Amino acid sequence: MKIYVKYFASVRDMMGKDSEDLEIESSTSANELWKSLTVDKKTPVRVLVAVNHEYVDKNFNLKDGDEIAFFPPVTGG
Amino acid sequence: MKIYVKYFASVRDMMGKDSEDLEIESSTSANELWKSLTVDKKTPVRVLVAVNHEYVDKNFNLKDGDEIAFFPPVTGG
Amino acid sequence: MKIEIMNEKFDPWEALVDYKKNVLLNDSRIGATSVFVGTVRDFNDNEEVENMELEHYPGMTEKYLEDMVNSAIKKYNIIDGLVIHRVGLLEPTDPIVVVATWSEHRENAFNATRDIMEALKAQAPFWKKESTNNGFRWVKPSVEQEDTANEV
Amino acid sequence: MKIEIMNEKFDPWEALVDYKKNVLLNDSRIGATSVFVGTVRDFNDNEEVENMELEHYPGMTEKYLEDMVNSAIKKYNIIDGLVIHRVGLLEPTDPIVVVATWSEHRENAFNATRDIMEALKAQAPFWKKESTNNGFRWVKPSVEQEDTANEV
Repeated sequence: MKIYVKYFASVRDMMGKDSEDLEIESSTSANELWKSLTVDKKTPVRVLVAVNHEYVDKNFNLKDGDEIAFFPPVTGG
Repeated sequence: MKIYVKYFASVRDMMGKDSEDLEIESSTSANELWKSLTVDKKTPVRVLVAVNHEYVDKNFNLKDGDEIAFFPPVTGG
Repeated sequence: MKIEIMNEKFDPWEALVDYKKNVLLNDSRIGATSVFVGTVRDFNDNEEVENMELEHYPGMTEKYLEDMVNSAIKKYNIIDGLVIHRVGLLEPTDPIVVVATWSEHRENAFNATRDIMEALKAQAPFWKKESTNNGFRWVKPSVEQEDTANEV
Repeated sequence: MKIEIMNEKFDPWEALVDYKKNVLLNDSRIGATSVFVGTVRDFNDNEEVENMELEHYPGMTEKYLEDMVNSAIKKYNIIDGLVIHRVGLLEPTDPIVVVATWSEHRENAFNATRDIMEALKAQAPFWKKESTNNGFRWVKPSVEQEDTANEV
């Protein structure tokens, strides 16, 4: 299935890109995806995940067409 | 001794004047003064007292030249 | 600090912007501004309010407002504070009061503005008289004034 | 309600006055307005800040801000609310955010504006990057984010 991945702020810096479209196996979880994308990287302790503009649990199972985003803790205001 | 008395809001309405200068005996307390000023009046339950622009206890003893004010609970803001 | 009692209708936002521009200039320590504006409503205690008269105790009112802002400045490490309060004849939608504080961090500005408003409601000598269809009435205090030490 | 992400410098007070005049008109139920404005300081974590870049997650940020204002409207019986937040390149003294709520009574307006700011700091997807003498750095979150359920 196809998903859209977005990276923001320090996570984007680490990944070296701001987005990518990926083909992945169905019912991959957010956490499994993150591990596979960063298998060769030293990752920051705290990375948040949102799917379709909503925070989700790391065990959230992705569906075809989902937009998933990884980013550090927020610092607005 | 001479003192200056001020009345505000509903207390002024009740007293029928906004201020008066009075000759009183020394070491009269705020409360004694109020009782003597309203001896023939039905007074509201809650009347606050300030001397020289500062809230005081009802037993505060007046000095020559003091400005004393009587008024209802405040309703600003 | 600015403490002002206004006898004429005023624009709280304009007053704020003027003070910030002319007195605080571009103080770059400021990270947070907290502002409260109170306005006359057309309805109070189940009656329609046509207009309102506000009076104060000249001298005492200013002194207390100044003390309240100074307390907040000390307690919350505030950079500066402003209070402007109307007196005279007011109509619905007219501004009654603006309280503003400026600080480095938001927590302090929020707390300071709120404390000043609470102290103002509880202690600053202002009195409201409302005109309704049924004539006028002195407004009853909304803030519980537990401390009865100052009552005769 | 107004939620806006601005890429250009804006005047929070002008935006407020415009919204009040053009959308809330002279709503005479309004008794209380509570406003918070956050501005860029020239100093953070013991270092001088030259400027700051703010980015957000288009779509998700607006959705969360709208949800936050709607929650506050329901919880505190708020008449209306507004949030404007800057993104892009900001300099010290530039406004970052304005949050405003209008209500009948002051308690509700104070609580609503504060809740919205706290929710915004904790959840709205914005990120700050500061430029200092020592290069740039991503700002660390100041709000404790206890809930780690959304971490991978």
